[in-house]
Amino acid sequence: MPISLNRNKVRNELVKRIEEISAQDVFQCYQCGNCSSGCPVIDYMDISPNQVMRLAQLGEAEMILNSETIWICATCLQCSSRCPKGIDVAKVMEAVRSINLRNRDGIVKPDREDIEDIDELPPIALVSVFRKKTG
Amino acid sequence: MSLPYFPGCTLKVDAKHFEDSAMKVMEILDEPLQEMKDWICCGTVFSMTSDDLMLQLASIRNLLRAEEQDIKELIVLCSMCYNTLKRAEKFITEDEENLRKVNDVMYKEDIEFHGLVEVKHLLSILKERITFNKIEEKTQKPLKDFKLGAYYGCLLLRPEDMAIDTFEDPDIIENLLKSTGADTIKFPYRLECCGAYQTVNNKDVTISRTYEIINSARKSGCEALVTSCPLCAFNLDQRQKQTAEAYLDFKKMPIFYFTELLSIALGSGWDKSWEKLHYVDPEPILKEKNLI
Amino acid sequence: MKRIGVFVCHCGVNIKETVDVEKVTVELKKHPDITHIENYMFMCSDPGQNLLKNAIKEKKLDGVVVAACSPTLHESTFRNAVEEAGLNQYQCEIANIREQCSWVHKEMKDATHKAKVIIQTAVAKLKLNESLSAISAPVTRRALVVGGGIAGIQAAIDIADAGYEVVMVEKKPSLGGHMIQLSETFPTLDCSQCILTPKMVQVSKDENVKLHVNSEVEAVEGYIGNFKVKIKQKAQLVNPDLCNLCDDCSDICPVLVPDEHEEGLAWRKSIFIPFPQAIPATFTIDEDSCLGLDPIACGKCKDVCEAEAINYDAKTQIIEEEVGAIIIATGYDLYPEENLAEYGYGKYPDVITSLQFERILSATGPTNGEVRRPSDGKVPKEVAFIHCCGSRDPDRHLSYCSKICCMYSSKHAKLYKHKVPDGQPYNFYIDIRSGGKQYDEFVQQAMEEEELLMIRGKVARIYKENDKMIIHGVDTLSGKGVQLEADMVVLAMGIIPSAGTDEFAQKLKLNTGEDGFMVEAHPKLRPVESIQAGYFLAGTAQGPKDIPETVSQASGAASKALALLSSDEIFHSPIIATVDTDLCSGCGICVATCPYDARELNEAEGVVEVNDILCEGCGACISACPSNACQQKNFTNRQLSEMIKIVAAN
Amino acid sequence: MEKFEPKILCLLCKWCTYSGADLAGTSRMKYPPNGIVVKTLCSSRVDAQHVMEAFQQGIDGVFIGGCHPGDCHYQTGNYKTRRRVILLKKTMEQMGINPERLTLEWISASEGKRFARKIKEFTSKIKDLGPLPEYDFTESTENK
Ligand SMILES: Cc1cc2nc3c(=O)[nH]c(=O)nc-3n(C[C@H](O)[C@H](O)[C@H](O)COP(=O)(O)OP(=O)(O)OC[C@H]3O[C@@H](n4cnc5c(N)ncnc54)[C@H](O)[C@@H]3O)c2cc1C
Ligand SMILES: Cc1cc2nc3c(=O)[nH]c(=O)nc-3n(C[C@H](O)[C@H](O)[C@H](O)COP(=O)(O)OP(=O)(O)OC[C@H]3O[C@@H](n4cnc5c(N)ncnc54)[C@H](O)[C@@H]3O)c2cc1C
Ligand code: SF4
Ligand code: SF4
Ligand code: SF4
Ligand code: SF4
Ligand code: SF4
Ligand code: SF4
Ligand code: SF4
Ligand code: SF4
Repeated sequence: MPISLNRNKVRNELVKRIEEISAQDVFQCYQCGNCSSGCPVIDYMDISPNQVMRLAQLGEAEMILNSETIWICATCLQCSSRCPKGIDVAKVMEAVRSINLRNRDGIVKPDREDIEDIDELPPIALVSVFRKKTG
Repeated sequence: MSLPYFPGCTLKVDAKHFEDSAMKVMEILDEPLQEMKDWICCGTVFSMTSDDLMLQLASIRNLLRAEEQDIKELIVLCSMCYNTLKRAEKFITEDEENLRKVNDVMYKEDIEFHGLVEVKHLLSILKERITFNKIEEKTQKPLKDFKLGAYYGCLLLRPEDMAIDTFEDPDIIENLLKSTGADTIKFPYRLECCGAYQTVNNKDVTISRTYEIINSARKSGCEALVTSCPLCAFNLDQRQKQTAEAYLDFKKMPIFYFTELLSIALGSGWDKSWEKLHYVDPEPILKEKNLI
Repeated sequence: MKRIGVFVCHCGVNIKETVDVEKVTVELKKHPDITHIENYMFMCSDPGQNLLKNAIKEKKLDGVVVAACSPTLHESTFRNAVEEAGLNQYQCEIANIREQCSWVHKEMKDATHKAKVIIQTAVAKLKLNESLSAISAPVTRRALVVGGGIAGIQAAIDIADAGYEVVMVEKKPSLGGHMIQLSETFPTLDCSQCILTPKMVQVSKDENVKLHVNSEVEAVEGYIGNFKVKIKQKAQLVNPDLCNLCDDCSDICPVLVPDEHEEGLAWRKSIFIPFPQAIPATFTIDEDSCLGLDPIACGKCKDVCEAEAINYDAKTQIIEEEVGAIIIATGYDLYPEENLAEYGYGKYPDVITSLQFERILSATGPTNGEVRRPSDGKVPKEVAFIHCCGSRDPDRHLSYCSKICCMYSSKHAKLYKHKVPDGQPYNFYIDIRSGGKQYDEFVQQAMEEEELLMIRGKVARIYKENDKMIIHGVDTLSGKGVQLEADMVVLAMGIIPSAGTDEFAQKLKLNTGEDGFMVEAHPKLRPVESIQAGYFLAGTAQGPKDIPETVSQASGAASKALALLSSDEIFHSPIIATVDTDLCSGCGICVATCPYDARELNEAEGVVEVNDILCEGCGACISACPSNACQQKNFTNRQLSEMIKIVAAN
Repeated sequence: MEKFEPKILCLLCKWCTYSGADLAGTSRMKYPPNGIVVKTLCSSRVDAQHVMEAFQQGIDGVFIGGCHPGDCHYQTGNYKTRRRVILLKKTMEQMGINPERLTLEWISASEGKRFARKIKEFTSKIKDLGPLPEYDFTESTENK
């Protein structure tokens, strides 16, 4: 299906919300790809970090909200430190996650059974994953 | 005089050897560490949202406690704690407005916060205050012929404005290790993320990172890796078990905290109890190098 | 009392629609300072101008205000008309009632009132206007060209061909600039040396060109048409007239240093010739690396030189020249590779810069034109070319696009394939900038016929594993990370103004932009002139460009300079500063405010004098003068006060 | 009472702000008609004396327009203006004239929109401040 564009969609409320929470201007991105090429976990993402930026420019915030990518991002800040436009891409990822989380759509539930080795995991891993991924 | 330090939760549980060895080392260097009082979880990850102050409060509250204890310089061992607390420090010192907001939010607690605490990583203290020359002088058991790779990961270096060294090509850990007589190798993946908290519910991601990072180190000639973060240590060490299961050609490699090796070099030795906190047994290589 | 006429223009309906021109005419008729007033549909038309001319004659007017469009449009039209009617052009003022009145206001009442005020301020100024004529000065009919790259060479040849003398200053030991280092040049792939050396020879043979190499401009005094230039030339330790290029000296010289011409891929001696076709054709001693310049420290070269060309006692010289025009062609350098730590330049010998690759491709280069990588001399079977290295990165490096690197990187891929037919080139790019005649065809041909694979995305990290360079990148088009093992990596470094441009510009008081390049007088309409009168810009000194563009601009700069040199005199606006010597206390405050050094304290008289030619008429000195001694012609304090009074009164 | 229509003097540099004002015109942007433009070749020509004169004569606001820092046609004129305006504002304060009645704006030849906006803003600010209070200038102008 094509992405349909119209003037109400570009810079729509949800995109504005992402910009507000992240304090970043997604329209500064010129799609150089530097964020993606440095991303250590891009292989596990469904859309690449530069595509996250692009979809935001196209007003497709929903596609980002529903992506795997935002949950795969490890907040390593490689993208943010390399972006030639000074965009803090990791903040954009965080903003999208937090919109989901504020809607209570966490990807990890603290009581979920699939954290199989919960006993082995150090507190640092658990606390951080809960902060990033639980709603 | 003793240096106030913030341990963080993991150093009290899974990374006891990190704290232990750091205490020993600083004792020998005549600048003993003194755990600060009333610390709470650092927050582990600095919230990167710009609209909700509450998410920042855990780390800020630690700074506030420190200020109340008259601490000017707060020393941190764990990279993740360093990152979170340092960013909290920057958050309040860079913009007066932020400091004001923090005080507003915490008005009920009847306190006045000035944002005067400086957060420092132990590595910076070793470099700037102790100096590597002194470490070289004090080295009793040089880590001779030990080929080590320093693994920085992300949180000591990014964002750039709080990096403990030049962020694209740091060498603070290498220089520290060199001062104890070790050989260091700058291996390509030394600044690459280990996958961090993905280890909890995206284990595959971390396993593949571990595979890549350790392979890269091995190909470059490293015999062991050195880190300063318990989460990196977990991913690189404990996860080697699953890595070996997933990749048949994978060869294990011991992982150390920089303080463990310093402890050996400076003469306070290797504590047998540290061994079981490692997954890949570090003792064979230490024996091979005549260090224990 | 001046007899002043006012002409109010309708501009069709443009003015009339919002300004009641009739009312303005009627009401201002009573104005004591206005002798005559009328309005007309199009003042700038021929009938409109005739109206004005006739009124001047018939009503014996000695001043005219045209209330019409902005003076930028028709001031000169009306001033010419006034001159034709026998008045001095400075007795004509324009009241801008279109751009700054009728077009920006809605209410007719307001606009009409404002138009009246504007006209009255113009009248108030005109009342006190002096008749002036342009200031003239003689012209020294010679030009100075700074920089001996293709830009300087072309400009010098054009000027010399027109029959004027050229003084050329090049800081290196030979002409040629960067172009002489290049292999083959896009878009036609002709050999760079083959097309450049004839021009270099032409410069050296032309009697009209005086060439100073190893030289830099030390100071410039004077003004357009009349510059005095001091040139500092390094000691000529080898006499170019005696050196017969036998090469005995460099054979014996014990010092090895990286060869600049080969971009460090080869070594040269301390006594050397930069490259075989160097102009002037002579060996030179590089004093920085030479062991001593005296027989005790070394002296080997002097011993072997049978031509006795070497003289250790030669001294630095200051050469003085007088010229009328100056062409700046100081060129570019590459952005420092070390700034891109993530690409490992300097750490890995097989990560090289684009200029190094030019040398590797060049038949006269360190590998005699065979593509071999620096580390082990192997022929690389896979080469990655990384675009935008340092460019287009406002956060950490250069904000601008360096403009030439897309083209030369495509060229590199192409030439590489010509030399290594079974090799695979990969170009990592963000966007392809190939605007120009036959440029995009050139790039597309590289993709279609030379099997070049273009990968859209920036590279994050490069490191070495075994003997391969591992490249971590992304293909943004497929959204996938890409990883590549190459034998060699070529960094398409961005370009920056040549080293020392900053200090050079400061010395000459030339403007440079944020990016450090020389600033042109107008980006579209005066692209080869500097804002500073008498200075012209050529080539990459003004901004990134390739050879065709450099040559066009150099010829443009030369023809602008020629226009200046071919006149006996230059003229200059008479709206300049004056000093009332009776009032001037000699305090000297104004001297420091003048950006053009146009004011000088006459110590003997204790007053300040203005150099009419240097004064650009900014007026900064006037407002600085505490004694009211300083005035600006036709912008006197009194005139401004009168105008302010009008504004206040209405 | 009649609505207060302030008198505003606009001292504009020929190379930038004056051309910017022209551009606002060619683009047909609308702004209030209170400002009357007096053109100078450079904003550095603007004399403290003229500004004070303007207030003395009853002008309610003075708007100075120059090139952006670094863009001055005469290299550094606008820096001089900036310094002068800072001093002027201090003097005005001492004399009891609200320093907000004087403004210095950087507006380039391509910023017609900015010119229109700045003029609108300044005009409404002067409207808010109301007419310039009667003030005895004799004392301060004596020593001129
Ligand atoms: C890798 C690479 C490949 C290229 N390939 C092509 C191509 O294929 N086709 C093409 O059209 N263009 C190509 N170019 C662009 C081309 O090199 C330039 O357009 C051209 O060389 C610019 O000439 P210039 O005279 O302006 O500058 P330069 O060649 O830099 O010359 C400037 C001269 O001024 C001298 N100088 C500097 N400062 C002073 C001073 N203060 N006093 C005295 N002298 C001074 C310098 O020593 C130098 O000799 C390439 C560029 C690069 C980097
Ligand atoms: C939509 C558009 C927008 C543009 N915007 C910009 C911009 O923002 N900035 C910019 O820098 N450039 C812009 N340009 C480019 C700019 O228009 C051209 O660079 C410029 O006008 C070229 O001028 P010219 O004199 O070469 O050609 P032209 O403007 O085409 O002039 C050629 C003249 O020659 C006459 N002529 C033709 N044949 C003969 C003949 N045989 N005998 C006698 N007379 C003849 C024609 O009638 C014409 O008057 C734009 C171009 C377009 C199409
Ligand atoms: S690095 Fe920055 S500019 Fe480049 S694609 Fe990513 S977000 Fe966009
Ligand atoms: S912060 Fe997230 S998106 Fe950015 S490089 Fe790291 S993992 Fe990738
Ligand atoms: S003089 Fe100016 S205002 Fe009058 S008709 Fe001509 S263009 Fe229009
Ligand atoms: S030995 Fe003398 S003549 Fe021969 S190249 Fe050297 S300087 Fe020239
Ligand atoms: S004197 Fe200098 S240039 Fe001559 S041979 Fe010795 S080192 Fe070389
Ligand atoms: S010309 Fe091409 S390679 Fe060079 S900076 Fe511009 S886009 Fe990048
Ligand atoms: S008007 Fe300007 S250029 Fe002329 S003397 Fe005064 S300060 Fe110098
Ligand atoms: S500032 Fe005035 S009084 Fe002082 S030297 Fe200049 S012209 Fe003379």
